[in-house]
Amino acid sequence: MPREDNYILDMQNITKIFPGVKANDNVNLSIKKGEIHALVGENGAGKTTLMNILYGLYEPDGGQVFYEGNKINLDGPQDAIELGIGMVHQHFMLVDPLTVTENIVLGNEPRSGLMLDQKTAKREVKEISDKYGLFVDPDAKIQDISVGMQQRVEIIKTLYRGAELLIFDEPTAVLTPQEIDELFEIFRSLKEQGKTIIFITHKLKEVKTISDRITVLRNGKSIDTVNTADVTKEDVAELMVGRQVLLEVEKTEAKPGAEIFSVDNLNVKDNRDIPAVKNISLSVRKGEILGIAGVEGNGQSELVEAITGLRNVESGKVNLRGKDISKYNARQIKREKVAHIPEDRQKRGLIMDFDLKENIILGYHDLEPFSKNGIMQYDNVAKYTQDLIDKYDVRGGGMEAQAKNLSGGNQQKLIVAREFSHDPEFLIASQPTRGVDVGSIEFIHKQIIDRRDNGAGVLLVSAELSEVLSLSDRIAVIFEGEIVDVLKASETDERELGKLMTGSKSEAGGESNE
Amino acid sequence: MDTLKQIFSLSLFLASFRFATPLILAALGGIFSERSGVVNIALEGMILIGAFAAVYGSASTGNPWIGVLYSMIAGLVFAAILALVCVTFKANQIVVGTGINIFASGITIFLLQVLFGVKGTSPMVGRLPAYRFFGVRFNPITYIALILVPVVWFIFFKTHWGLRIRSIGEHPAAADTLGISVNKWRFISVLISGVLAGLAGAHLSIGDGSAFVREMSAGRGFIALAAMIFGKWHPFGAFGAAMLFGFAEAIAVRVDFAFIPSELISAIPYVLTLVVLAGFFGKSIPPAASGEPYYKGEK
Amino acid sequence: AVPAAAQDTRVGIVLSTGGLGDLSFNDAAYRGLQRAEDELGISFDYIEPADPSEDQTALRRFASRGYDLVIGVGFQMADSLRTVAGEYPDTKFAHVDQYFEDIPDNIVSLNFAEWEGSFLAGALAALTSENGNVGFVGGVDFALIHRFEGGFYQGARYINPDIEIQSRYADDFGDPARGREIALGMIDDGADVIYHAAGGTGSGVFQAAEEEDIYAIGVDSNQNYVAPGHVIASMLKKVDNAVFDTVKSVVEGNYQGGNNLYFTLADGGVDLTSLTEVGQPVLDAHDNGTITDEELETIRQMKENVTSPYADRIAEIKEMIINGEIEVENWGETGRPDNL
Amino acid sequence: MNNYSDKIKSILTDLGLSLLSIVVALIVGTLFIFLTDKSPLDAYSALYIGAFGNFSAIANTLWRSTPLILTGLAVALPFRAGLFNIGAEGQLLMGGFTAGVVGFYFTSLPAFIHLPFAIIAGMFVGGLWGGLPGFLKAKMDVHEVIATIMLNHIAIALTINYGINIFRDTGRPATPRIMDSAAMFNFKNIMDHPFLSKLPFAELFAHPAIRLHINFFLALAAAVVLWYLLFKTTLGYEMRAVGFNPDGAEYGGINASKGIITAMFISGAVAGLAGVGEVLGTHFSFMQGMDAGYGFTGIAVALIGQTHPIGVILGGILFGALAQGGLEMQFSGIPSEIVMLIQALVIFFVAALQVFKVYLAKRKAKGGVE
Ligand SMILES: Nc1ncnc2c1ncn2[C@@H]1O[C@H](COP(=O)(O)OP(=O)(O)OP(=O)(O)O)[C@@H](O)[C@H]1O
Ligand SMILES: Nc1ncnc2c1ncn2[C@@H]1O[C@H](COP(=O)(O)OP(=O)(O)OP(=O)(O)O)[C@@H](O)[C@H]1O
Ligand SMILES: [Mg+2]
Ligand SMILES: [Mg+2]
Repeated sequence: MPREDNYILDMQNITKIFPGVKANDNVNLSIKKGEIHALVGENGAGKTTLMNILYGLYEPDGGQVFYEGNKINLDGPQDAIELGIGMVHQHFMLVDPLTVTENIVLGNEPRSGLMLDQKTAKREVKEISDKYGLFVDPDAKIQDISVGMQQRVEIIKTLYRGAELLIFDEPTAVLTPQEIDELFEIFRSLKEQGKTIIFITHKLKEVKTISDRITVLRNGKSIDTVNTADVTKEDVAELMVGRQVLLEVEKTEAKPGAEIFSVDNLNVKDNRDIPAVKNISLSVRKGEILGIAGVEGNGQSELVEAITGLRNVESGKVNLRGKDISKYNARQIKREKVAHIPEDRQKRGLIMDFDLKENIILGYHDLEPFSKNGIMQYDNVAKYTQDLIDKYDVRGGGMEAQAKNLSGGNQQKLIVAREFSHDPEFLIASQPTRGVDVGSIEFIHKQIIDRRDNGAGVLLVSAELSEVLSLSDRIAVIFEGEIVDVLKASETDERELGKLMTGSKSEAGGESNE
Repeated sequence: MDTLKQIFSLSLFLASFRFATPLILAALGGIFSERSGVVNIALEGMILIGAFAAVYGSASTGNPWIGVLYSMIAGLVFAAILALVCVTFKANQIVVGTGINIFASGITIFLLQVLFGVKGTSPMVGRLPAYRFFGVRFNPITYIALILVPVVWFIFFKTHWGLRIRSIGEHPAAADTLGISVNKWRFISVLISGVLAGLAGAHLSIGDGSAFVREMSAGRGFIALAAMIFGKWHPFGAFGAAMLFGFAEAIAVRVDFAFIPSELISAIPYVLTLVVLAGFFGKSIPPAASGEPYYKGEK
Repeated sequence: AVPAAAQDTRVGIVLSTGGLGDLSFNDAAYRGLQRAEDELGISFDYIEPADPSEDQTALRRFASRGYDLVIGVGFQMADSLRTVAGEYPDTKFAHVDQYFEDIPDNIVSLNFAEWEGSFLAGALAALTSENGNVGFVGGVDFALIHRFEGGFYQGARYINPDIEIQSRYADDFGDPARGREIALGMIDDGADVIYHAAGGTGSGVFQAAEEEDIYAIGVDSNQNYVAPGHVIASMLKKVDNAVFDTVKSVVEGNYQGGNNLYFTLADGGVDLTSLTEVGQPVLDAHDNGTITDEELETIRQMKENVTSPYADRIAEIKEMIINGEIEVENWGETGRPDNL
Repeated sequence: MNNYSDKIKSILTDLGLSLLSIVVALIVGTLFIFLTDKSPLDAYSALYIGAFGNFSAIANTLWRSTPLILTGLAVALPFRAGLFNIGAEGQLLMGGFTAGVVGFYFTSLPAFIHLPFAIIAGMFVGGLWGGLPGFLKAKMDVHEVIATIMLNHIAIALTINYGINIFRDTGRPATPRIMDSAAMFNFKNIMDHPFLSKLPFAELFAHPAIRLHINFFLALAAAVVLWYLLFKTTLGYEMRAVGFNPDGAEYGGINASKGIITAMFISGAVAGLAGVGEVLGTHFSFMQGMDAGYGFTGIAVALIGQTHPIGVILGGILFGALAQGGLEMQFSGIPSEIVMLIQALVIFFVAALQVFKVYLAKRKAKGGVE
């Protein structure tokens, strides 16, 4: 039986079992009409699974779903769409080579005769985009637009199908601070129009900012549902993890030593051969964290790839302990005790089809004790892996499990475990906590600070301003491929950084620049 | 001098259309299949069974057009096997494709014996009429192939069917979340590819020829696959590549090269292809989900 | 002949990879055995190996089961046949189409002077050509086919020293589309009579001849009914007779092992189909419905108008070859001249 | 931690499913046999007797499986590195041709030099023929499927059409017979061998019908070496990493180009060894038709063997048995094409029954949680 009348959705005792895990275990979730409801929990707690069930992608193994008072049985997403449920997935469901318009109308295409009616399609896209303030370029291909715009495309997709209940699975994980603000504006405007929103995130600040109520999942079980106004961030974190969590980074004053790393007048081009890094000069000293703040797409990725040997340096020098390594390849740079947490863990950081033990030696696989005379020493690897997954608490099936079966947070911990366990003297961490739950963020931050305190130099690149601010000792702000300023972390704040990051001309939209 | 004169003759150019016809048709078929995410290395076998069915149809009814119909049905049936095993049951597409190729070789020879009592070459049967263009004869299938190129382009890039097929080949999960049935569209696309490959077979056996000869597809299914990749999975691209292969084959068949041993002339098209690919063309990127069976709701 | 023994005579034949239906030596050898079955009362079994690795096993299988005569067909079989013959010295063997050096006592090798028959084909082509331009389409560019090409070349030159001879290999015995294109190319370049020695590929040559209304010459068996009115003659290679004779020699007890036999124009082992009469295979094709009454009539007309005027001339040349007045070079041995 | 028994269970499931698919294929095959008015029972007992009926049959089944194991490996290895090698056919031809030429051209080398030389030369040229598309892929972005298809055709022209004509000494379309010093040891000659003849049961091999030669053992060795290479060496680790995720491999400091070229070179060499064995051990000359489509059947063998070297051995033996038994079926009057049809059916059903495996795994996993 559905509970009360003002509930648009009531999920009761939902259970879903995957090979080896009970992803949802008698979960209850009820959503009021017109509210913004946050769904939180650790990595792997079962949030996405629950939403996929609601959207008709998974069939639950037990439990009932009531929508607008009626019990529903979904045969597939089509049924959910017809009921007015829309979902913006954690990993965008967009077809890269197709245009924005094509992606939006796919499956519900307006037609004239045999032809797909592009004109009508574009008009309808424009109408929705105007109504909700969702700016998109209808003719651009997905592969050419920023993540922020991709997200807006996803939202328009759901609205185009007449969604009343919108599910957002970690929509902010890949957005810049500006884009997050814009997204929240969109949320508010959707709420004003009477839409209901379920919002999954790991950032408790966002939960506090935007949500009306919160449901917490832990280990596949629903722990509690609370009014946002009644709880603090710390309360929510404790509900999620089951213990107290430090949300603030604890660190002592840095004791910087000699310079370990620097770049001089570095120039790098992007994939389309357009200069992306322009005459950048930077230096990092032992025992300090240099943060790079900037809106994504301003050359950070190219900078990091260039200094880690994954991209050609056009001109300029990259110095490590005074030696020019700009011509080194990735392997040679690794050998110089440089560790690298890449921004895209699935594309770069892991071989998803490899198991944990094979992944945990990636990049060190040809070194003793993992390899002797070209022969892998899997016994040594196994012992090593067991140590590390215990030490770093990597959960998800043990060392024989494939990396792709790990939750995102555990994948990230796996990379951190690998990169931190070879006593790096210089560490490059790119978006180290993206999509990672509070417990793991706490852990990863602590590891980075530990490294610093052990005398390593750290270059931190993050789109998360609060992360840059709380971890870094000094902060370099990057804009359009150039460093606009370098500041002491203790002497600046989000406002100042935000200004610098967007150049003096702080235009709305926050699109990546050509 | 003679060599050059031969290469730049109109009749040689026109002859390349005949060589290219089966390649164009099969490559278009390949595009349908692969754009929807199903690798079709069974084109070779589908051409072969199409060629056989065309001869059987023509022989048993006396009407070569019925033969054409039979060829398309035969291609369709083989494609249905591929679709059933690979799309519905999610078996490895390359394994099954290889199986179909072997099966086609065996079954055509077997049926030659059962139906015609011979093992190598079927009796001569009624063939399609041919129409002259600049004095050179073309059978209707060549004209059909040429018309199909823009038609397929239109389907892929101007209709909602094309949009759906393309999206399924790139990102089936995305299509699925929009309520598009991935498997249904894959099934349809594979069936179309079978029909086109079957038609290519009819061109060989009752269009340009008038009998079935064992293994008469002679690797054309694989060359069509190459044309498809070379043409970057685009109908016009594949057409261009098929014409290049056709032209090179026509050269190999008709032009004398004093400086190349005659035994090696047949290799010219292949060397040419490699040189062109290595020298001038960038990467060919297949549809992202090509070759992957789609499991609903899994990582 | 001892009929009782003939009843017990068992012959095993291992065909070449092309198998039955090649319209060439496999079919012809099979025909020879059928005739032996009918006329001599022997029994026979055959095997079509899928690839050359199976040859030995197949031959050995017959030999070990006590077959009286084991026949191998095709050049690929030669080594295998020699090996197995070595293991079974008491079994009689025969081989079609390969000359054996130091031939063992229990093998006869049946070879054919294709160059002589092809000489006649070349002469006929030159005589009927109005453009002074003829063509040869070969299956694969190797010695056996060079014999055909060489005979044709010499025959055409014999009639008309200035004749243009186009020659091309398809590199495939089973690709009619290619055969047709090669022929069309030759026709574009002026050829009006084309001879083929290309197995299944040849059917494309006939196709082109029919489309462009020129003449073609068939090979191995009587192919004159294939494109009625356009195939003016066929060069016959009578493997059936040779096989039949060999079986007969076994039945009659006068098998002569250790010989490389050549069947020539002189003994009818190779020949050209009649230029005046319609042959039995054509009549058979008519009887079983392969060709219609009209098509048979077309063939008759063609014989009358096109080839019979040259019948005497060809007969004369044939006589000259048989009595040695014309010596035909065997390109299979001397090699194909480089400056063709 | 019952990893080990899990692994064994999964291998047994694989084997069981493969057997099941063979049985299903044979059952469906009876339909075709009925069409020829023969008895399927006779046909299949002939198939069995031909392949496994006695010692010689078994030995010859292994002999027939030799080139198939090797071409299967040549497809399997690059597959693990993300590459689809349709070029085993051409690599086999180039390797075989080279071995054939080396085998007859050098007339006075002692066997212990001549044979290894011919083998290595053949493998090397086969390797080049595989390495070339690897190079084109790594450096010029040429799709390896196109390149290997093209190189197959070029290899046919170079070896069968042209090469044989250069070296042919008789009318036979084959290169001259190799010297005895280049011939691979055939087990039927075992009693002539000073050491092997002392082995127990050696005399079983001394039958003229047995064609097994040492290349079978080289093929087994190749499988073991490749298994070791793929799963136990650093190079194998790197090749697999490139195959699964080239970007990730690059991040891990792995040179993807090197991985691609090495994998393709090795695979070419292995396919070359298939040709070498056919020339030096089976036919004793390079002849037209000796390739017998092994390169293409190798694709099926590789995939049926799950592109795992050990699986490839089993797949190769299965297809070898079908070929060897198929000939026996012909003796009992069944057309040879039936064998092809059964091969194709086996491929279908092995592929289709994989679905079962996925299903079984799921069911088991669910059971495990409750
Ligand atoms: N398709 C699947 N097959 C097998 N296991 C799965 C599948 N999807 C999810 N799981 C497992 O189910 C559990 C819950 O996963 P889910 O994706 O719902 O977590 P989540 O709360 O969304 O985590 P995150 O915050 O990392 O996104 C995890 O242990 C995960 O590994
Ligand atoms: N299909 C198979 N047939 C026979 N043995 C196998 C098979 N698969 C694996 N093995 C055996 O299992 C052992 C473990 O193999 P390994 O873990 O290196 O590869 P794998 O896990 O089977 O490969 P993958 O999972 O990458 O396909 C090997 O020693 C091998 O002998
Ligand atoms: Mg999730
Ligand atoms: Mg493994």
